[in-house]
Amino acid sequence: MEQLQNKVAELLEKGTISLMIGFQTGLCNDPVPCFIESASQISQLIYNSHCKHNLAVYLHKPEVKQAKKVGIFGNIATLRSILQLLSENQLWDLELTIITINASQELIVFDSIASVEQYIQTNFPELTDEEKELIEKINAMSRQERWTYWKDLFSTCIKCYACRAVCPMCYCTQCTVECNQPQWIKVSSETSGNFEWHTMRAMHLAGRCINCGECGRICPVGIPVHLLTAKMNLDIKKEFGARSGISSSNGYALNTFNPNDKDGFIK
Amino acid sequence: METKLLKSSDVPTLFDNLIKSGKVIIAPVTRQSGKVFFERVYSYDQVEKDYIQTQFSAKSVVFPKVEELFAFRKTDDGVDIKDTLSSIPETVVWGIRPCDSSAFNYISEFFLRENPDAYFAKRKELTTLIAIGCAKSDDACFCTSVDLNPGSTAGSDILLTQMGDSFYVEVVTEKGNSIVSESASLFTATPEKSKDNYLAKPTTKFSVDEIAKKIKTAYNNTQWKHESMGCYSCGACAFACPTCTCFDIQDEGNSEEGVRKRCWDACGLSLFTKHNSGHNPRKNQTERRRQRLMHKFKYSVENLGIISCVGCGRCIRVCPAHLNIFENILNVTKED
Amino acid sequence: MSQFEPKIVAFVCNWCTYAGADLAGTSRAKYASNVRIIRFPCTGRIDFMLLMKAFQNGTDGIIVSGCHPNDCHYTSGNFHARRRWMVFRSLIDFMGFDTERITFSWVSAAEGAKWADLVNEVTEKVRALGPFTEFKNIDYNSFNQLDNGAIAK
Amino acid sequence: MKVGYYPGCSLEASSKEYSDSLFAVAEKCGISLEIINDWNCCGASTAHNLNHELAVALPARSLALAEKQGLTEIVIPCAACYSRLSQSQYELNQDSIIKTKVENYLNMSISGSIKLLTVLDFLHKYIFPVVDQHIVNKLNQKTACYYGCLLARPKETSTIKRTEDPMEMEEVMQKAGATPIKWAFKTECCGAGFSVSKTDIVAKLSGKIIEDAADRGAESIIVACPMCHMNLDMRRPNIKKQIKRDINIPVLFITQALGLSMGISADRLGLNKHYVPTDKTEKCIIKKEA
Amino acid sequence: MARIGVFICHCGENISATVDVEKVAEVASKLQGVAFSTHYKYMCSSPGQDKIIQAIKEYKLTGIVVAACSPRMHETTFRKATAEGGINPYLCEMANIREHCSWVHEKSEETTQKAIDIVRTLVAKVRRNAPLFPIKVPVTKTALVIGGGIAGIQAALDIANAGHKVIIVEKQPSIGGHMSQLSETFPTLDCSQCILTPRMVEVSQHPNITLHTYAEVESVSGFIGNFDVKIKMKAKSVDHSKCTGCGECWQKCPNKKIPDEFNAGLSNRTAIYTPFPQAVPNKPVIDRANCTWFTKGGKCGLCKKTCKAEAIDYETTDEYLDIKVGAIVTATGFDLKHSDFFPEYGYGEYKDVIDGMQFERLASASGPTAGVIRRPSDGKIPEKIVFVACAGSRDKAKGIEYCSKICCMYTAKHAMLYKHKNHEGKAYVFYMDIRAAGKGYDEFVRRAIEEDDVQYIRGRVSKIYEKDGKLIVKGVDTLLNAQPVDIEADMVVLATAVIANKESESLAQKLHISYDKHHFFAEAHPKLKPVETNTAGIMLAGACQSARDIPETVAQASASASKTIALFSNNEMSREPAVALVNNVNCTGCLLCQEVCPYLAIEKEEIKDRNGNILRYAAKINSGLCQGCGTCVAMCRNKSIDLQGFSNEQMLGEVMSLLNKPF
Repeated sequence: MEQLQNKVAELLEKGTISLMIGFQTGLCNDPVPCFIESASQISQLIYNSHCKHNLAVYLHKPEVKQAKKVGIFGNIATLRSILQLLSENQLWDLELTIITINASQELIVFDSIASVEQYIQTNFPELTDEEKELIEKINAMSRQERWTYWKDLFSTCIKCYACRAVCPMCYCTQCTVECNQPQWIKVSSETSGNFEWHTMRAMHLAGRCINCGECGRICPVGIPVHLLTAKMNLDIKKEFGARSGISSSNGYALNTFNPNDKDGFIK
Repeated sequence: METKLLKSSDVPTLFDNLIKSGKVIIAPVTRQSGKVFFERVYSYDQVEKDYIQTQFSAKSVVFPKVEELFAFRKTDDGVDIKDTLSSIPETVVWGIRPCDSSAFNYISEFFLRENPDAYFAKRKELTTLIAIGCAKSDDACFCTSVDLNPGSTAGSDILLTQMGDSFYVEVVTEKGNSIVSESASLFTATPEKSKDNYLAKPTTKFSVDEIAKKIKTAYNNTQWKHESMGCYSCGACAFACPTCTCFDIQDEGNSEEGVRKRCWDACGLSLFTKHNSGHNPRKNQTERRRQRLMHKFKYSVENLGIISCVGCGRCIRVCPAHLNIFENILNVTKED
Repeated sequence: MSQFEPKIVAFVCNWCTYAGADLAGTSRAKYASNVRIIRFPCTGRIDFMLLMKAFQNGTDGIIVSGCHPNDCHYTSGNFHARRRWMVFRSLIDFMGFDTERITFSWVSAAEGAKWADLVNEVTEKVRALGPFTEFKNIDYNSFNQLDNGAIAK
Repeated sequence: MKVGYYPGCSLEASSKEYSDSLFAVAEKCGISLEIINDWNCCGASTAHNLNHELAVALPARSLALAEKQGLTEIVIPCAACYSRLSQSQYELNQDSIIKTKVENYLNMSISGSIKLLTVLDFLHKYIFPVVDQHIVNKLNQKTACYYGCLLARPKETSTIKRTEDPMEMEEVMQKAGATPIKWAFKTECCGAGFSVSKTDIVAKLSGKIIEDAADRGAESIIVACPMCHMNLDMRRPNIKKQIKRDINIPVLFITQALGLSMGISADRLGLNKHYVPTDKTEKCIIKKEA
Repeated sequence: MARIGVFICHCGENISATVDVEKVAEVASKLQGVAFSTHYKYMCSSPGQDKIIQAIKEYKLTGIVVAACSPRMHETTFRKATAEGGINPYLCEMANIREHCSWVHEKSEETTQKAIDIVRTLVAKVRRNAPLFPIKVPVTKTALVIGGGIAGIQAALDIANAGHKVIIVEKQPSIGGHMSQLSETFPTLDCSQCILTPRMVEVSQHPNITLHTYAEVESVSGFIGNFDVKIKMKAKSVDHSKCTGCGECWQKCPNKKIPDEFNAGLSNRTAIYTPFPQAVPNKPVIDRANCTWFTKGGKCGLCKKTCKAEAIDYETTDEYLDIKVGAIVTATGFDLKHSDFFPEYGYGEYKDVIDGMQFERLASASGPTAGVIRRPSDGKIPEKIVFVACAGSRDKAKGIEYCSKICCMYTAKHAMLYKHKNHEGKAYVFYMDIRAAGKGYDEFVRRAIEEDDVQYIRGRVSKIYEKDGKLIVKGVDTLLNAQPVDIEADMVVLATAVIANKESESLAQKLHISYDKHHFFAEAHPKLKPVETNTAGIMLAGACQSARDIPETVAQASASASKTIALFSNNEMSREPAVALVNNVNCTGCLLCQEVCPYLAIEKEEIKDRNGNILRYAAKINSGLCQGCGTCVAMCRNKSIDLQGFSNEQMLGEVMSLLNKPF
């Protein structure tokens, strides 16, 4: 902990960074995002294994962009997001300093993106067990059961788009749901429209999503939306052997192809 | 105000009577996600008994997330217009918390002053609120900071407070009275008793008068930026909030047939103020977050004479970034 | 009561399948009249959102068809499409759509007969499945309901 | 260190010296060879002309036994046996239908995971790493390394790198201190297919091989296959008739040559079992200068 | 408010026989946005087209739907009519109710209903059509020809003679290519140089042709009509403007042991050299890799001393030249597999096992042996030569499945030349089949066999080895019930496979053209576009596409020349406006679309504020390159790309109206 605080203090001191995005302790001791701009706040900065939020989403905020020289605490989710975003030509307007603490509690300040890629190679996370279980559970259902399962959930969706708001990969200046020429998806929240929204979201994130699970965590009505993209990623890994968020150069399985891709399902 | 006693064991019967009466009954229900929501119920065993606060407020009874204002279709001889008012049913909300009930006073004020909103008026008129006082509270609760408490009757038609194996019943309004009289046999007279020992005691986070004073000058406080940094601008707080009333009118269809809808919106969303030109007067979350808080504690007081926060703590519980409204308020009202 | 006639939308590319359907016509092949063709320059242009909209707005079945691999007029449109279809198909399957209602195929400009057979085959299949009501049933107008949750119960 | 061993008929009879020398060399390098119990004929030279399934099943049995016995690697000195066993295993792994058939015939299951080694593979893998400390002599002569047909073919199962011009034997002989010559016949056929039926053709083909070796100054021919050895060694009289020349270059098994350089006695290596006397070769052995 | 005219065609009986056209027209008239609807026997007839033209004027129509045959049949017809009517042709769409309806269904309610649906769908589309205008692309009327072999020479001369500027880039110090190395040519046996040299001279003197020898293409950008090319001019170390080509220098050069490429390594050249006597330009360059001055750091310098013209300059460096061209003809030719590719034939260690090109040099009057065929090892005149056809070609095991096409003919030629020079000599040819399809080709081969008594043996050679100064060729005669054949030859000529130029892959990548797995360049369509590539404006000539003989090469060169001339016949070319457009206000600049574009039409655009600071990046589509497939449109997550003529509005409109939903 101290080493982290000292390092950040040093970086602020040296002017390497003018803003540090990290974690602090919030209500009922949950780690919550915090934003350090001056030495006086450094004592708030904490780190523990519960710091799972994906901080990369903040890198799109105008307030953060203003700071320009930004330090960010890179848990795995955040690191993968950053790689994926770089591969999609984002973050060019930031001078990032990425800090993490590895499994053996050593503080790492990444000297290059290449070293982040290195780090991810060796720390590549699988889905959590409960995610795997849930996906398995749903796969095991009959088609009708699957339909009812999702229908009941989506019927409660209020289209607040919080799932979009917390997703670092949803950085579009104008989302397709806000596109009204043509109006692809109704603004009002109705189950069929909600189905469309979640299908579209999953399709747009398939192969780009880095499985941080934030969308599922924060859904105010508790829809496990993260399962959709997680499942897609599994399929994409299986079919095309591709993984998201591991490289800053080529990050997307669906804008390329292999002439020998399977097409058993095509008549 | 008339007070009575109701045996816990008689509550199911009361509930059955309500259902038999053909009214739509809305009560707390635990969904598969494990979260508690107000939903239409058809029997008492669907009802969740042990909850501090529902995920979303009951405002949707009078202000649905999507209100169909009218629908039309062109015909060979003119236009058919569907009247949507007439189909609004009589509704009873069971198990609403006092803070939520009092929120009804605010939204009624909002929708009914000057040119009353027909849809809201009709729904309000046909809705009865049976509140249950809070036996428990959590860190997020702060009703006592906004001059309310777990036993307030404001806004409720009936307030029930669990005392051991029976409920202390306060019949607040005529609407409430009619419900009681429909099942009069279940209610017995009650010895005057104080319900206070049975109610939760949420800590007071701030003095509302002090805040009311300080917030007048808080607009330019530099803390706003820091306080809103974490905000994802997802709007969940507004959708969960019992007093947030922002909406957005949507037309669906084309010149041949279509429908006009009123949908929930939130001042925290970037599109809320975005102009067609692309210009956005509230460009950053800093400004939008400030708007929401200033509205709750300053503007609504200026416009309607009421603070539009009832301390239910929902915004704190749903916030993915764990932003905390009373901390925010305290910080932005500190001297710079 | 007369048998159910499914409504089927076909999303086809201009260079292979559309031409294939033309060939079926010039060779006067006779096939079921349930399919309506929408013409795209290339299967690569076919946005999954359009398929979604078709489902939502009451089609009973969908055909998506274009050039065989390596035949794409634009060299690679169909390869990209193929990947997207794979993902889309497995997604809607995961969400409980009946993937039997959507048929993907390669029909070249020379395969008029294949087109006719495909249409008949799909029409029969979808007729057997019956009308696609799942989507229609979930929509309702919001009056006098607290929220969709109430309906879902 | 233990490696499995499939002898095949020749190494138990006509080419006993091949197996003797192999064991001698292995032993010197501290490697013991474990024979496959109840092994059977590989079916070479006839089975695959008569009945395909039989040709696969015969070697398959020995393979299955080896697996049962818990062997993970087996060395197969006879090139013909190696060819049959390796091709059989190859087919079993390729073709599930024939695999199930064969497994039913044998009522044994085959995983097809055993690693098969030619004598060259064996020498390279197990002897090379330790050989230097054991080499005491220099086999001071020009040798022609003769591979024959089966060691280098077919591509699918051969472990040889350059099918048309293999060098693996040469590498061994250099270790032994000899000077391998460049020559044209190292992968030509010796005619073994006709060993029984048309011996004249065999003599003619083998004759050409010996002739070329001789003309290019080879003082000995090194082989790694019992068939080759038999044809090049035993048939000299007939060969003499065919090529009208009397050539008496000895023919040694590679294990014998290597054994000599390791200072193993000629008897132990079975050099006395040859038709063409090997004394010339034995004479040219000199002590390796330290 | 749209005012659409709907025109239902009977197509004689073809449509009206099964579709109730009156009803279709009647229903159509009630559709949203339809201002006029009618039906007629033959819409494509001129009275039919006049109906459209009249209606546009009379009813002030803003869009046209013609319900008739397939748009692939008559779209252009009706768009022309629409234009004549005075509105933009792209406001007209066709509803295909013949091929897709009347012809494939019986007469029935449903058939008519289907026709109605199709019409309604297209009306919905046209309501969303926008006027489009053909895209004009300026054309730079200069052609770049890469490669100065016979293909390049032919293409250059044809284009230049049509009055356009041509720039030739040749890697070697002289043009001429492989053809200049050949002795005689089949099937006429006329001397290769005699027919080539005049063409080379013509090139060097042509006012429209600029020749850059000893130069290579460094990079290519831009698109059809507007390519920007960077050319690398390798340092010649000789100032050709001063050099008189007297040849003193290379006679003096002490470094005489460099294998001579022109003679396929059969002789040596000096470090300062002209590749061959008839070279164009006939002026030397210094091969720095082998020049003592450069290798030994400033030693020697003899050539500089001897040069009276003071043309020698060791200081010159590589120079780069930027040019703008409108079209590119790729004529980079081929390479030959060398004999060292064949272990069974001795890994190239037998001096007297040579390849076809080496034989050409031996047979050539200008060759190292002045045309006398002597074997490389000892200079003896061979009494027996074995020619091996298909050495590598058509051989899966060697990884070359294809036929090298020219070997059968040149092998026959070689055998013949040998026999003509040595009547007593014996020539054997091992072959698989004889492929002599070409004018006078088979006659030529027969002549070799019948008149010049060349022994043709059908079978392959298994091994070649040296014995007592002879090459023993072991083969088999499959026509003599597979008898093994051993031939003691003095020399063996392998007709080794024709392979792609070793730099072809890197060049293809510079040009953004595709190539096959053997690195030969790929044509746009194997039958209908054999000389174009997938990149508009880049043409192929000669053996860079696949093995070719001279007549074919020349024909193809002229073909690509005529394609170029056609392109240059206008100052600007106009292209179909069905291209993709980027809404760079919404574009997030993720540029994931770049990858999917088969035409590399998507570029990165900087969006700047008025002070020139970069605000963000966005995709930008080069309408010159875009072919309108729309793959990027479906790729784009937030719909920032749209395709003119098949826009999101239009397509969604079609779907919704097809399903009768308000939209």
